[in-house]
Amino acid sequence: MTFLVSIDKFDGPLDLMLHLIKEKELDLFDLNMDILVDQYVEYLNNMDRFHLEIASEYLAELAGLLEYKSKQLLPNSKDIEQEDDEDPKEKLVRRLIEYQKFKEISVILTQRFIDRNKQFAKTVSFEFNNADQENDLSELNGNPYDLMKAMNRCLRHVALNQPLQMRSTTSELTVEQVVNTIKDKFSNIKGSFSFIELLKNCYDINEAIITFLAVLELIKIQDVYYNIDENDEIWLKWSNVYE
Amino acid sequence: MNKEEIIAIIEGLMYIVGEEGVTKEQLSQLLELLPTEVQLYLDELQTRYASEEHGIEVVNYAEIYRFVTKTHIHEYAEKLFRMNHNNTLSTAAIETLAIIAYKQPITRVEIEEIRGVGCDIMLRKLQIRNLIKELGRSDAPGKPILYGVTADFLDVFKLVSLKELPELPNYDSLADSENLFD
Amino acid sequence: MNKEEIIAIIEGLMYIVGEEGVTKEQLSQLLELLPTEVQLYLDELQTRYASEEHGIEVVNYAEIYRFVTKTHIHEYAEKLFRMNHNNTLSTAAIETLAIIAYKQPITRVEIEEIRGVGCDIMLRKLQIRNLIKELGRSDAPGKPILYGVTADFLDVFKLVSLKELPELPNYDSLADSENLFD
Repeated sequence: MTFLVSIDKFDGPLDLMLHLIKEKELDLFDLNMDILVDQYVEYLNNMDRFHLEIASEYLAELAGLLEYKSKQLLPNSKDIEQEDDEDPKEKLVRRLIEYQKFKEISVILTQRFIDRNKQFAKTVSFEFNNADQENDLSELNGNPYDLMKAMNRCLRHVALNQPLQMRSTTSELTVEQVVNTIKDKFSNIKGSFSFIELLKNCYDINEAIITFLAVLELIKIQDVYYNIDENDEIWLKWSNVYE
Repeated sequence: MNKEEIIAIIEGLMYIVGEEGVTKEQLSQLLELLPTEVQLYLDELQTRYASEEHGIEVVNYAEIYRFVTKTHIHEYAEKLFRMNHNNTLSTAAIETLAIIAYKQPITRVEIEEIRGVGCDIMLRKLQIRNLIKELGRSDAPGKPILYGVTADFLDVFKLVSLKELPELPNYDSLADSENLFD
Repeated sequence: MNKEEIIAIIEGLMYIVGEEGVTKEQLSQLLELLPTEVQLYLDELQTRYASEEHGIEVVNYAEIYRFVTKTHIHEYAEKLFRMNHNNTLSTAAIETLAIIAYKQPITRVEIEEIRGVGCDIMLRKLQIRNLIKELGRSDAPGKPILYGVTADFLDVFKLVSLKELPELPNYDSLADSENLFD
């Protein structure tokens, strides 16, 4: 049994027919209408059985397909057909091909749309934008998209002015890196400096812990001396290796 | 003014206007230069920012020149704004837009014939998003509205003009039909 | 990431934040780099843009890094502004209206929180123009007035109802804290 694609996955009866043609490996240019009509009817029946709502467009096409099939069954069907400008089968094939073209183009456009959404631009600069504060509002007119853009501007502003609450990423920092940073930043201090001073460059507890480990390392290799005062504050001083 | 001075001015102006962008004609009027000259400077600026050490580039979708960030920056930008870009268009919307773009000016009934479904609500939505606009009325009975795409349409799909639309596949000959469903 | 890649990302981010600017700490968190490293890249970027062929430069007033246009660009910016003047709607007005439309009922203080500037006079102007109206009073302390948009507003923006407003990108942090999109 083949997997049944739900009807709401299709963008209309033509989309469904293209799916059925592909699934049954029918030749679109030499379309076997009997199979297509049967498959279409069977599909809609299945959807009906699952109590899925079938939009009127699908039923409208169904009526056309059934009419075509019934005419084929009539002995004098050829005479009737000749009254039409275009053979219904040819007309359907033409429509399916036309629709398929736009479906393909849509795939390309979708990719372009996704790419475009990754390109951001700044909003118009403030001084440039607000020079017209005094405009009178009597001739306001705009489209809803202007509102969306304006709202987006405001939301960006709010987002930027909230503190970043990032997940901790500092665990990737190594003790060695922090040792080097401390050496870079503090090596020119001749006198004592406090551990608190080092913590000012830390953004979360993990970074503080790594900084503490780095200090322990520096003490271990005797690059710094330490001293703890009566307020439990840790004071550090470079040994003369950097003098 | 020499070349570098002019390019610097264009760069500064393009920064100020940001997403609004600026047209070649505006710059030409402003700098009192021929559009062809402005074009050269714009091309030069575009080339400079195309190189890898830059995180922004010059694009001219819908003939509007502006700076945008390069695509690989977007993950950082989204983190910074704590925004996930859920700016989406449904397949149905993109199909409808494609039909309008290739066939404009086109009426609602003509679009519906191609898609096989009603598109009344869809057209209204696309109009609100400023992706399509009314281009007047057809002479057909009932004088139906004719639709076309907007500059925002070009922008959203990274197109300088409609001429840049990819060519429609051609299945009119059997030879092409074999890879129809590839 | 190598040096040029990081500088490119910083350039891109500094571009999109525009005049809001960005701090060394924000960049350090986003890029997962030490502030001291970020400092080096910022210095490099500052040096590059200082050169004459650029119309913008990197400044860091109050520890906030941002691009600004060089002073000699201002006269051109003003000219460009005057050229665009006639067709632009006051940004302050449209931003205030957008906030009210997307978030109504909303108080003055809430609007000011989002825009970051006072809007007392603007609200009065919009009310006189009949684009917004009072919808009653909030239960918050001081019972502030709640604002909403009017039928005239819908008319001006060619909307049948507020349900038709285009969807916004999703800023998750805001949705959490403020129910901005209710």
